[in-house]
Amino acid sequence: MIHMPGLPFLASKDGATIDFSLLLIHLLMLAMLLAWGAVFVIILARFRRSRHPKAEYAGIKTRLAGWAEAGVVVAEAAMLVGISIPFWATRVNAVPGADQQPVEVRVVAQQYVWNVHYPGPDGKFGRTNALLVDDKAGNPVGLDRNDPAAKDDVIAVNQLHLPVNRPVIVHLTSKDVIHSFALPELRVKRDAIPGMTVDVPFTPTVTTAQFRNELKAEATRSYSEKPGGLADQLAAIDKRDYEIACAQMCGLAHYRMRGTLVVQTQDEFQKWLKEQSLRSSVVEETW
Amino acid sequence: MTSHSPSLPSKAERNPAAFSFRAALVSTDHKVIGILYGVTALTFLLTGFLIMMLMRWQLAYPGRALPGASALFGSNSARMPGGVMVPEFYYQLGAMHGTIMVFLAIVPLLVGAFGTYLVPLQLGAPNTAFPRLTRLGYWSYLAGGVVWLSSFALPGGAAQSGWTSYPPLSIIAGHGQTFWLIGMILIIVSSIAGAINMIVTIIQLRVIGLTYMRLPFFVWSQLVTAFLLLLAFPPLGAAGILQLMDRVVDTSFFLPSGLVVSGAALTANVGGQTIPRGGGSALLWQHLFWFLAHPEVYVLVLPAMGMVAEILANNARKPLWGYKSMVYGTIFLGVMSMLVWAHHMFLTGMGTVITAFFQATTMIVSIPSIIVLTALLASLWGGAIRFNTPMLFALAFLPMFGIGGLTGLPLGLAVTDIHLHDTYYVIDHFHYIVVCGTLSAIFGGIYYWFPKVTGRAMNERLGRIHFWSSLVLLNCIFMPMFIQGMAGVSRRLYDGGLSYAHAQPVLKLNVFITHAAFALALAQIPFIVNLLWSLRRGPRVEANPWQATTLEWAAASPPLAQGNFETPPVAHRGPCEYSVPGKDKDYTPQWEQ
Amino acid sequence: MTTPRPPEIPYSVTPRPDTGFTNAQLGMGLFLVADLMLFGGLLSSYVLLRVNAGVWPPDQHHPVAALGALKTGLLFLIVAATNAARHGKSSPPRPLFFWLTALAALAFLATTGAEYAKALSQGMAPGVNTYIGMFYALTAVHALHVLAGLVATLSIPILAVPLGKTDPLRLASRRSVTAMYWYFLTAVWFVIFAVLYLA
Amino acid sequence: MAARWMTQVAIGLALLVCAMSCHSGETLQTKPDEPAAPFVPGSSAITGTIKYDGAVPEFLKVPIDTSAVPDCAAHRTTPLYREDLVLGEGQALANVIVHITSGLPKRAYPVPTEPVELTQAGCQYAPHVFCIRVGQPLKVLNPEPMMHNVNANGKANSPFNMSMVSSVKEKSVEFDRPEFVVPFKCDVHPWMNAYCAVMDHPFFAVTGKDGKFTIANLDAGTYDIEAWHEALGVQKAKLQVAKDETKTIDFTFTKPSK
Repeated sequence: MIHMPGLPFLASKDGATIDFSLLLIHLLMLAMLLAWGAVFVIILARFRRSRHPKAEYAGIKTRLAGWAEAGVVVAEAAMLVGISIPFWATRVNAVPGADQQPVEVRVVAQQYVWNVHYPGPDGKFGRTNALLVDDKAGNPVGLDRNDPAAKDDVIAVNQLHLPVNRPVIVHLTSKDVIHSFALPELRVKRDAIPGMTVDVPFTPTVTTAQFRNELKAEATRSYSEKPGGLADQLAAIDKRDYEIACAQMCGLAHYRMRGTLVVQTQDEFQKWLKEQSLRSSVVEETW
Repeated sequence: MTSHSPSLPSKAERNPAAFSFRAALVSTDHKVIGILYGVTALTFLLTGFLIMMLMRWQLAYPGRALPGASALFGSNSARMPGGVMVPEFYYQLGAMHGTIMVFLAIVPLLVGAFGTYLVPLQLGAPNTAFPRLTRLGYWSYLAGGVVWLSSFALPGGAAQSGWTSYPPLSIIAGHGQTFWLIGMILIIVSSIAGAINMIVTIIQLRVIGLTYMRLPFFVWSQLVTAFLLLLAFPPLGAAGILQLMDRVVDTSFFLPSGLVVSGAALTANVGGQTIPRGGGSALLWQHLFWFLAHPEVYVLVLPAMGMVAEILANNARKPLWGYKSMVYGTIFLGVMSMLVWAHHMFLTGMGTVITAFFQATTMIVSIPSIIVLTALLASLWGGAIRFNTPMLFALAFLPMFGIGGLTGLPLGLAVTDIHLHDTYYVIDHFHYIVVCGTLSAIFGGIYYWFPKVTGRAMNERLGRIHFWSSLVLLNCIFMPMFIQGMAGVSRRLYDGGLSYAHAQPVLKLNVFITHAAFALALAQIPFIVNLLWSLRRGPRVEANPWQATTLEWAAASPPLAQGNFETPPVAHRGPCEYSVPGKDKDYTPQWEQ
Repeated sequence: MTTPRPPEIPYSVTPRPDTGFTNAQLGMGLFLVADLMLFGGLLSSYVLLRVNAGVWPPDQHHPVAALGALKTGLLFLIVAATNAARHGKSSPPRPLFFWLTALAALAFLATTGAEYAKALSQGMAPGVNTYIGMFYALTAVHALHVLAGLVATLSIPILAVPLGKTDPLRLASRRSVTAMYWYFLTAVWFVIFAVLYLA
Repeated sequence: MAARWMTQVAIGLALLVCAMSCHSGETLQTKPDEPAAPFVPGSSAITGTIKYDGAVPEFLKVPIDTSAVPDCAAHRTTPLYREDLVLGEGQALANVIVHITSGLPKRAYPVPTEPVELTQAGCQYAPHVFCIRVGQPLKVLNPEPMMHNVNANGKANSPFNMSMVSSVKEKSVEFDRPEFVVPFKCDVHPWMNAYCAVMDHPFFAVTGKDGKFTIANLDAGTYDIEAWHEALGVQKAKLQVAKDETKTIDFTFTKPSK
């Protein structure tokens, strides 16, 4: 399949439809622009005053313009009805059910970090309360540790870990202002709005390790063309992560509200979660 | 005051370039106020441009001192310490660039300057229907602009929550936001006054014989624009009042419960008691704002289409093709533009049905634009095209608006909007329409109607230099932004994406864009020189130098200070009867028997 | 510098035959459309906030419906007085009724002031909850409109009546336009009264 | 004609003036200025030691995970610990502000011109708790090439939130009014916080790791004294000091039960 040029690496299941739609609509746009542009240039050349000194009152008689317009309308309608509306319906309605064993995680945005809240082994999110929020004490989401469900919950800052090839539901909200949770490589973007929680479903398909390997292969491939510094490039790729970008202006450090997403195998993910769980129970002791 | 020979006693009265400043201050004449609008809005345009250049420096060279900035701002300034811009100043510039350009420059140029000046002339009217309302509109607009600019001097600086002023960010922001709201309310007053005046003038003051279907397309575009302003601005006014209350008297219309800002719960002191704020909705503002701001996009483009249509017909020397379809298309566009606002909000968690509705309306609203664009292109077919400066700008409008409009499609479809939302692609789409498109039309309009306003022609050679350099540079600035947007680079990043790994491959484009923007500034010098030089030294012209057909050309150049016309003209035919078969000259003005 | 006499604007006092309006009538009509959008924006905000809120009004504090009814009565009085001021097509309207209108408008504003003072003394500042906030927003915007109407009405007996001796048409036009404005404010008030006081 | 125009302008101006006055109303409250006698240092003093009584919480042993903001890790050589409880030898409690709340005569206490310094080295505010006088400059230092923002959320003093981009090494601010206390926070590094007490007299002290404090130069008199800790709350005492006397008073804080 031809890829839409200029897009970032693709690492999610649903992203393919977005990429395909982008390609399709840009091809349509290009065709329209080229056709229109060709007519435009021809007209300007043919009907310049030096060549065509006497204008015709009646003007164009052909129905071509009407057909062209109709064509555009049909193409737009096809994109709309054929792809966009059904796709959105899948996105919104097809939040994976329990049978698909989705990974559930809360993401609570704040100026200027992404707080990630895992339910822990019991699979239940502990109660949260805005009055218990304490950034410096490591409780940015206001988790109530007195709630039994909260005992094993894990809170991480700016670090989202997810297993590969399992459906994910991010329960997205914000503590203060409107942010936008964007994962460019996974083609995920959704506004984080205070006072609302929205479910963002997606499925990562490429682990961070694979992603880096792909980038390295690409760098090595293009190495012959760009002399020098392959080792540096490869070293830089070793630090390259999937990024969580903030796509909605949220204040003075909006530009650096950057988190990382690590996509791991199921085992690695469980191991990480366990480590974090042990750590959390010690650190979060509020006064 | 310039000295003038006794043989021209009426010069002061006839030549607006010579009018006294004092007279202009109290004038209720639509021409004087139109010129005031034009001069003021061009000044704001320049201000917005300078703001953009400051921002572009920061984007190209994040963290590097701007040469000369220490001298200008002081090395210890809160905004640019040591010449390096701080993020909050960048965000002030960002918010104010947007608002200044939209509300103080482009719309006032299109509606305030061209609309106020030309519409009564094109109707054969002596003035607007409510001359004092015209004046109120201008002074209220100016006051709003002054409030906005003065907010830069506040301790916390100007508004910095983006031109959209989304709460809760805008509610917890500094005093600049309050000034922004007050300025906005003044501008809303100005716009509504202007819109009422425009509609009444068009409906009531058409001269004998000037039926609706004989109105120049420019007048139609102004009429639809005025209705958009009239209907879309008041809801923003309501939103502005509510946000002002949120900021000043601690209501919580836009603040949901449970907000924790900077580690502390957001509270208000009400009657000596500290109570938590909340109970409102952050999205309420977005609905009210975009209910204005999407029609506002059409306000930014319809009058430009109107001007382009006039210039194209005149220089192709033939009637507009499909005039009626253009008129109906424009009206349809106006109605539909009220029903598309939530396509700016696809990512706020909207459901399937609402999303489908707004996607569908968005696709439908593109149809009239396509009709108008097709009609304008078809109008050229069979013409005898003159390539003078106004025509070049008007022609450039077509492909530029075309690109801007086309790139709206992937943003209007929810599926592709997911990736492109809030990236440089959006910025680019908007700027292709408003800068590459509308601003081209405005420049075309200035070159085209300058002889009518001043009685003198502008220099053609300088005009061509201005056109070609601007066209090339505008595309150098905006084409690379599509690449950045496609790569997923968010907008409103103070460091232009430096913090993000996924932005690295397209980061160097920032330098190129910035250089092109600085070059674009240089490319405006021929225009400014041309404008000032022609005002005094341009060759004098007759009443109808372009051999045009609409009624403004029936008046002297410049038109009579009082009442515009010696005797009110009568309209005998449609607005662009060029190259009528059987006539010996290739234009048949509306006012000729 | 002497300013030359400004040109006469057509259809300032006589209706344009094909549209049937004078400029002022059409202008006022358009203004009211814009105003309708303003109140529409405020009222739809009210609806949205109310739908989102669990309990509405959020507590027992409620504006006194009697004062609201009094304000409604005053608006009726204004409309009646404005109507009574009409005095045939060719003779000038009667100033007495303008004074009466102005007096009623003044009483309306005073009632609003008393309402606010009472609410504030009970600790009902705008920030208490969104319902109280909406109460202030809607009534204040409406009261500002009444204030503008008061100024416009007073300008007729103070500034325009002497003028009317020579130009009854112009004066009649002023009266009719002011009347349109008062009708509108009264109609909007019904809605505000219903949603705030009776809800 | 001109009169109508003037009316329009006047209304516009009135609106502007309203806007301006709304704005300045918060910042320009006039202080009652009675002429105060000049300050002559007295010879009495209050001194003491502050202790913490209770179990040492686990979190004091676990460093903060700074990996959320990678640029910090590069500038830290030592691990970073939470600072809401800092203990010295023998459970001595640091970061307690002890200050006189009433009983002081009205005097024109001279304001030191040398600035109080607050550094952000290693993504940590130092000092974590400090006092400053009204009108005394606060010099905020940014020794490493990093971006911080200093978000001081005062109530009596107008709040400010200023960025310190990496090229800006220091910034100076002053406070206009006494306030106890102004919280400082860096929004970029969520754990970075500090407390600043803005005082209108010089009779205050902040304990170090030894838990000791001394308030000197007092006249004889009866004073209300208060010890404040950010997490453990406030303790108060009233005491009488004679001329040339140095009175000792100790405070012991316990973990609040809740």
